[in-house]
Amino acid sequence: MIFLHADTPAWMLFPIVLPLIAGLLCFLFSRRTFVIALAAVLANFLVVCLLIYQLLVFGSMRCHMGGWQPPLGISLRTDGPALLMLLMTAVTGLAITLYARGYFSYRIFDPPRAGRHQRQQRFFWPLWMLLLAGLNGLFLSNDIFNIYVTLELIGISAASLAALSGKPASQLASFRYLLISLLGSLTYLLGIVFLYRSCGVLDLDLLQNLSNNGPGVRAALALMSVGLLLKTALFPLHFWLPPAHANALAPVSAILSALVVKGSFYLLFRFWFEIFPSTITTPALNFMGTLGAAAILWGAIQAMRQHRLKLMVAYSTVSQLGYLFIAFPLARVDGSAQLWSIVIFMALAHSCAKSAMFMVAGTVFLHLGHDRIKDLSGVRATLPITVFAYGIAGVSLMGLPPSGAFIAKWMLLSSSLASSQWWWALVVMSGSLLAMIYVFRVMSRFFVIPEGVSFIRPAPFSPLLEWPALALALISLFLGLVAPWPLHILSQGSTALAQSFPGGLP
Amino acid sequence: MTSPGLQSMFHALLLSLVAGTPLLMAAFCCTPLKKAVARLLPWAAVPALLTATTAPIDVVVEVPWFFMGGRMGLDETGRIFLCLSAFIWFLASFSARSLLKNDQGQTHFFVFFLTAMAGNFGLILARGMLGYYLFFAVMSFAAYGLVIHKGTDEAAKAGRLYLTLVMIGEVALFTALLTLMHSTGSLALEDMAGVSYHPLTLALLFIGFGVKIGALPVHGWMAPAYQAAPIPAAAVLAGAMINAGILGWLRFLPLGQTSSPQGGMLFVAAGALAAVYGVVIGLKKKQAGAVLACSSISQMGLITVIFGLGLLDHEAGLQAAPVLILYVVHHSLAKSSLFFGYDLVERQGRTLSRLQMAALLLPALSLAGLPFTSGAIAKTAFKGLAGTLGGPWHGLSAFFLPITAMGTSLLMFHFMYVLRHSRSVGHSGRTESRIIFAISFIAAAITLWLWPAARISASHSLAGMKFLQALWPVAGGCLLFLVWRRISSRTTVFSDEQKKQGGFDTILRTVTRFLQEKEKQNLKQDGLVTSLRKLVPPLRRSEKIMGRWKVVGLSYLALCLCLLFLLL
Amino acid sequence: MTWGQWLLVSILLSSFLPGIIIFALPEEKHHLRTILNLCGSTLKIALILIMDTWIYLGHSFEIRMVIIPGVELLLNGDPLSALFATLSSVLWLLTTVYAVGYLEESPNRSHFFGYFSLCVTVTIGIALAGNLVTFLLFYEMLTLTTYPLVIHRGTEKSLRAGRNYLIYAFSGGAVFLFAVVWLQAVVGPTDFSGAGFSPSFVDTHSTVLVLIFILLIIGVGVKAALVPLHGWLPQAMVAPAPVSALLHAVAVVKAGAFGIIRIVLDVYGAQNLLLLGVLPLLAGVATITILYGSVRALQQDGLKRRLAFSTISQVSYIALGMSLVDQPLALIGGLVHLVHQGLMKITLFFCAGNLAETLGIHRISEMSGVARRMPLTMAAFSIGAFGMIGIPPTVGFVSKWYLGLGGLAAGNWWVVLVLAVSSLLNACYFLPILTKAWFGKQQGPWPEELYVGRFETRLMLLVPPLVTAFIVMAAGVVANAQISPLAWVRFIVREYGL
Amino acid sequence: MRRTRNRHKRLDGFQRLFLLLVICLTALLGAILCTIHGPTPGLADAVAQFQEQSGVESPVTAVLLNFRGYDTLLEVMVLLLAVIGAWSLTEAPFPDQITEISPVQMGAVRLLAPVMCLVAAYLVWQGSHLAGGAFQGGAILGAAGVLLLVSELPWLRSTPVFSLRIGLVLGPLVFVGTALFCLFFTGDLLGYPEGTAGWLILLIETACALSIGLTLASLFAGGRPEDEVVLEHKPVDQSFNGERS
Amino acid sequence: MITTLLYSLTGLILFAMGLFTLIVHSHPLRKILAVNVMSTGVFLILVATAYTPLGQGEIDPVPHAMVLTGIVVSVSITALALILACRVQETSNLDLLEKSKQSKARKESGA
Repeated sequence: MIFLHADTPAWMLFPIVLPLIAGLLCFLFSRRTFVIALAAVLANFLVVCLLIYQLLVFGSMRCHMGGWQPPLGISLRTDGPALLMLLMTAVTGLAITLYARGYFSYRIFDPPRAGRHQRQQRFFWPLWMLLLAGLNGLFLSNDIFNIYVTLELIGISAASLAALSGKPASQLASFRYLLISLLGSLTYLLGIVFLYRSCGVLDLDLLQNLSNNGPGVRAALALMSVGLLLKTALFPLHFWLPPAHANALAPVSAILSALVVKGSFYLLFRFWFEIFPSTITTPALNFMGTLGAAAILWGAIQAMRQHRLKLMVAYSTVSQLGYLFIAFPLARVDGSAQLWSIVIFMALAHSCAKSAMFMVAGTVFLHLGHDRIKDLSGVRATLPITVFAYGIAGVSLMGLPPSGAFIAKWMLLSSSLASSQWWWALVVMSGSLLAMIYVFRVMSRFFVIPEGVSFIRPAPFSPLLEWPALALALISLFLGLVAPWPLHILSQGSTALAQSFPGGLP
Repeated sequence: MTSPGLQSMFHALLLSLVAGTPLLMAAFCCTPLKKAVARLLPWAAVPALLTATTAPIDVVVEVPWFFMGGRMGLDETGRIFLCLSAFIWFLASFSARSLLKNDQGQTHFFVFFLTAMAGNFGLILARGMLGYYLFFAVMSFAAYGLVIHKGTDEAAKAGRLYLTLVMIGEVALFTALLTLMHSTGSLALEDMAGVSYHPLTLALLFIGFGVKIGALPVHGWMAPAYQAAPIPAAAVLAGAMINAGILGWLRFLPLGQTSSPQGGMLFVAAGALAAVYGVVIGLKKKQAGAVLACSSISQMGLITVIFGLGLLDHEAGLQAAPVLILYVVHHSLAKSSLFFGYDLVERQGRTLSRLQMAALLLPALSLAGLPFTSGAIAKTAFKGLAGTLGGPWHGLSAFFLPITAMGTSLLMFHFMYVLRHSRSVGHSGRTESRIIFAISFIAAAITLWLWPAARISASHSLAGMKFLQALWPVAGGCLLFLVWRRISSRTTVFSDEQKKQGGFDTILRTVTRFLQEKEKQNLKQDGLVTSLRKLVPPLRRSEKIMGRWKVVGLSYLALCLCLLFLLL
Repeated sequence: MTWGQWLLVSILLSSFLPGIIIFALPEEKHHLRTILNLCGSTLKIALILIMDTWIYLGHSFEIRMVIIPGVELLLNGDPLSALFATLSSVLWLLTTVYAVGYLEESPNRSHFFGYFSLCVTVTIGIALAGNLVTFLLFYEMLTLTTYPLVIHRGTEKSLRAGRNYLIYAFSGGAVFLFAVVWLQAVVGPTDFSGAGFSPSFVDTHSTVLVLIFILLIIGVGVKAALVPLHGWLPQAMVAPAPVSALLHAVAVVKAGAFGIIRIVLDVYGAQNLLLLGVLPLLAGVATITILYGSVRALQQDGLKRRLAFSTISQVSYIALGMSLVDQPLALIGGLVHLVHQGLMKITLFFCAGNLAETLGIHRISEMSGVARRMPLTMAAFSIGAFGMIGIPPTVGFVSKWYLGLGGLAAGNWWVVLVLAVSSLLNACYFLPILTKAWFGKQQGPWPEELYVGRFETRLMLLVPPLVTAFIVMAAGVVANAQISPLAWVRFIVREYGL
Repeated sequence: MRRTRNRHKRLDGFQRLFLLLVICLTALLGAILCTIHGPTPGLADAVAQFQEQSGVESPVTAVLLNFRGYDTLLEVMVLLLAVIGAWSLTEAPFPDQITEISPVQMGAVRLLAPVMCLVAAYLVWQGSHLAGGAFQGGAILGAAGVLLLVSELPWLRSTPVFSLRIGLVLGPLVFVGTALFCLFFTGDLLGYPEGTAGWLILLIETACALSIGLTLASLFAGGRPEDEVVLEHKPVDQSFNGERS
Repeated sequence: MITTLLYSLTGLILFAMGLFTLIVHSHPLRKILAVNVMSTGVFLILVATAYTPLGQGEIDPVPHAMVLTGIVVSVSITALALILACRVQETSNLDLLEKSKQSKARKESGA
């Protein structure tokens, strides 16, 4: 009989298994689903904390499924980046779960549409739990084909969630999303085929050690990258994201924008800089950087001209994802350690801020019955906490200090200037400015005092609708101040990373 | 051991009271105590009078914390100036109190009056550059309140002009002080000795203090302001404050200790021009105050000439200084006396009696240097100065002085004429006015005769030839006046002087208005935003196109191919 | 943490905590809010005075927090920061009193005062910032906390103004960030050490350093409203008067100017700047701004707009002083103007606010004879205006005097010329207001007489401008005393070893 | 019709370009594929080496349920997800009236359905040593279910929703349960204790086959059962039902 | 070896065909079918990979397992996509999908 000790690698199974079981139970029982989900999310959070502790004490760990060592079996592993992503998922997920509770219970008491809302809630919880399991599985997985399965798990649940609102527009968007995600998966799978043909193994550690850089691996990397880019919605392939995210229910939008796109990006980054670093070429890096730059500008410009709050936020996601890619061309100078901190920080900050923002959008939508930007006046008086959360999340999106995004941008800028690639820095700066414009375009509307109304009492809203957003926004804001902790976590467990911080962090 | 300390403290207190008393009283005007202040108004000048007569000379009190290092003290020149100013302020206070007894804006006026007084006294006591500048500014700006007091359009216009020029003067002075400070490295006025002045500094000093005395390019404010101000205010403007300019020159360009031939020439030229110009424009004025102002311009021109002579070299400086002071005392007393006479006319509401007329004529012609008057003494001293300089300057005394004297007498006759024909409504306080006039008359008549420093010149002026020399310009002026009156009774001379007066002012307003018009146009345009708005539809279209499947497919394929090529 | 670090933290918290609590307070509890505000600001002044004393005695305060290598938060109490912090905290107290009076009966006060407190916290943060990164942090936060104040009225016009303010401020912030990162990439950490980086960099990286300097100045120049980056300031006038006061005198513009000071004195250092030869550039910009602002001010009829352009002009005196950094006298002039301009401008804005709030007067053309109705307000206004013109014994003269002397000492005649011309222009746009108000005749009824009572206006509106006006006068009169802004600035300059 | 068809055959410019690119891509990938030769070891040897310990004889099943059982676990989840997604989207189309079913069809169903169940069971059983297993068996079961659905046999519909859900969840639940059970005993997820591998795999396969069959049939039904969502608050209007219109 | 290649290339071509259809044709059903064709292509290559001539004629079971998993996934997604497509078609006219004449014509011909 095995008992779990602090140093047992099997702990890392729980972030996958717990939501999985919770999802099954949520589907099986139609009552008390929230309690099940909340328990799972809380437990997940605790386990992730434990895993981080484990990482800090015992270093990176492998957990072999069924006791079969690679190459035969599948293994999971914990390292700094993966655990940070897990943490991000756990924290954001917790907030989203609470928010979703508030959201649905508010909507259910809305008599004319109670039925629809009940259905939404009924299926939201199992889908969300399975999605969570998929995400955790993705971050932990160390097997390239297993990743494909988790990607599919995520893709299907995400598409189903996106269609949950039942509006024709959302279903259309979801259909597109499903197809695109399928196309992406297939491209990825084709890449796996090439890879398997060239290397004959599926385990990432083994692949990394092989450091094969033959044409097969290169082609595989290209194909997998394109597949993941599709799922990440990088600039020319971003078209599916705004409608899907904007038309979904608010908690769903938060999940999609904050977590789902990060999963595929995380893989992409890991493949490029950890698994196949010997295959990447400078032109390819620059190409990715260029796409990222285009995404930043294009997304921001589109966000600026949107008339609906949620669309604006969705386009902002398109723009923010670009930052993650701008880090690519800087790899030449800084090595991957700096790069990891940049993208992880950006991802963390963005996921907190963006989910907060979607929650705000949802709350405003519930409050007003619409989210047309030009008619948002007076919200400040009725939903002060929500508006405050919006402002703080906006600050984080703009990358102002002391938000985590600021730290990331700082590192981006200093890397690009240190390597005299100042043009990336320019793009980053202009992206921030454009972000400022679209964030404050809405903000200023919140501040308008509607004609003839001198003072509106705050609506009796559920605290669950307002506080999770604020909490996330605050986390994203103060992430910059506690930056040493994530960086410390990040530096653990990965050999490449450990080398880049020779003296350790202060 | 403590006695010197105590003494100096007492001294400092006394000196502070000179400017402090009026200042405190001005402050009290803003409180419910204003009635009491109004009653006690004349006593504001009493500490100054007392100090001027009793305080020891050449003790400098340092007040380091005050305004970048304050120093004050009384020297010989300062004593004379303080005495003179305090006396005139004292008289004017009485006059003002009675004049404004029932005036609505009494308190207003008194605040400015007292502040200007404080400034005037303070600058005399100041022994530091900045202190002088400070009190000078206080006085100048407070005087604006006096000029504008009546609230008429003329007063407003005069005030604007005055303010503009004062401001120019202030700035010029500020700049000059900066350069002085830069070159001497000291703020003490004593350290001005032996400084070699940059011509620009000289010019700036000329302008800066010249504004106060109506030196030629910056004289424009005087006539309208003297006319517009209530007469007691005009009296102090003409009698006391005007001297601040002269004192400024004396302080910053101490005669006998500095010399600057070019500067001297500048001063002489400008002064000479002003002496003539004042007469010429004065003849066109039809208001008594304005005529007196022009006379001031002219007289101050003469003083400027004296100062210029003193600047030529050290020797001349030493000789010129007493003459200058003599002339200043003479002019102040005479001019204030004239103003008080004018005041009397205004208050009586009818023409003067013969006696009064004659009494008024005395200070008037004293300005022209009529024998037995203080003017004669001053002019004699002036001639004496010119004489000692020798060379070309001798011609000055022989030719130029009589001419100006003739002009001045002409102007003074004109003044009497205007005064006789002016319409006056009559005010309260005739008795006070008479007494004040009488006192000022006596002061103007006898001061110089009693003054020890003027004794030599006084005796010289009584010498036979001098006597005649002094008499003929007055007589000539009288004749000229008669002829001129004849002619001008047919042709109206008082034509369109109003327009010219406001010339500078008009330019300023036109410029301002033009700028404001432009601003309005600016405000209407909001170009950037509208042009950015135009970009929105194409953006929307392109985003729609981006979303089409075929574009997606193309980008997907392109991405695949690119990455493949780039990675291979 | 040592007591000194606690002191620094509590200085920040003394306004931050009230701000947060105020946000949470219900709208109706205005008494509690006022008490909180006043207690906070008084406490803050007390703490800062304690800090000043210790700094004067040679103690130094420092909190350092490393976030990532290159990004360190550093709070540092040195004489210069004490100057700015003292100014801000004193003016904050007055502005708070004023704002309480000004916003009586208006909606959304808890919001207003919440942001108000945050804004001051951030300003003090700027004062205490010990390196460029920390400065940047607070600099950006300043934009954020002032924005809600600028658009507090919630009208379309104020929104437009707010938008422009943001665009300007954040663009500046972005440029600044860019420059800071670049500078760190070139010379390493940028603590405000007092001497700047090592001169050896000047030999190797002179072009880059010049470029960075320009970028840095652009970055802070936006807030300091250097021409042509001044566009936001006049528009921001739609904000309530206490906000304008805050923008112009206490926080925003000052933060920009303070940034210029820091960059010149601490980041680059006089010696390096002389070697790089960029000071004439700064001087040129400052000169243009001074003159341009004055001319534009002349064009305005709106009282607050005129004051705004006047600010543009006046703040550049500081930049002018910094451009002559090798001359101690000019340095004194520039530094002391930081305080003096704040005092004068806040007086003027208080008075303008009083006019608007009491009589509905917004334009200069409506001001005829207003001094008879509101003599005390106009007296304060006059003192402020005289200060702006530079008439002794107000503080404005002191600044100009030192600037002029510094200019001459550097052999730059044009500095004196600029000062002279600007004084004249200042007079041109201030004196007419004064004459109109004092000596003009009231033409018809006031636009909107809102307050009739025992005093000329509400007491809380009346007292702050009187106090500041008194300080404007008194600080000039006792300029040479042991305790005066000038004395402190001399102390600073001594500390910098000039 | 012919004309339109002709028009469809002609490719427009975009399509031609697209075709060109696709061909390029294919050619490139093909070329690369051709170059990948040399020893591609694969995992065949490794599988063969551990075949003994896997508890089954069929290598594919060994990989599926033992070596890479985790993949399969997730895959089962994917299937379940598809059902949840489908149910969340819409209600199963429910014909207004039951149409008459021809007796032939009825007879065929009566005959085929049990046979299919039997075949499914056989396939699951056979999975341990030959090609076959839960998915194949499940597919047959699913086909049987489809047959029943097409025949409008009422039993599938009249099954209580809860038991239907139990049926759907059974496979994944058993799978996860077994995995946790193994974790508890061996410290590895799906690390079957010595000697029990074969039986446990069979258990999983059986449960999964059932669930997969049910899942496929449910997917075919195209939506959730009518009474899946129990209203806690009765709707005021009929917008819930009207959703499909 | 040749066999493997042949299968692989065929799979690749299937993939390409599916891709072409997915992009060029706008009807949802066609798109779903196209994706299925694509996945078939990928599976074909994968299966071909399982044949390892060097491994003493043994068949690598891992690709088989992968294909099996892939198929299941593909089935799930296809099912979901079909249901979704039906929903879309029900709730909104197909016009929403893409406003090209082609799709209309196709619809007519389909009807």
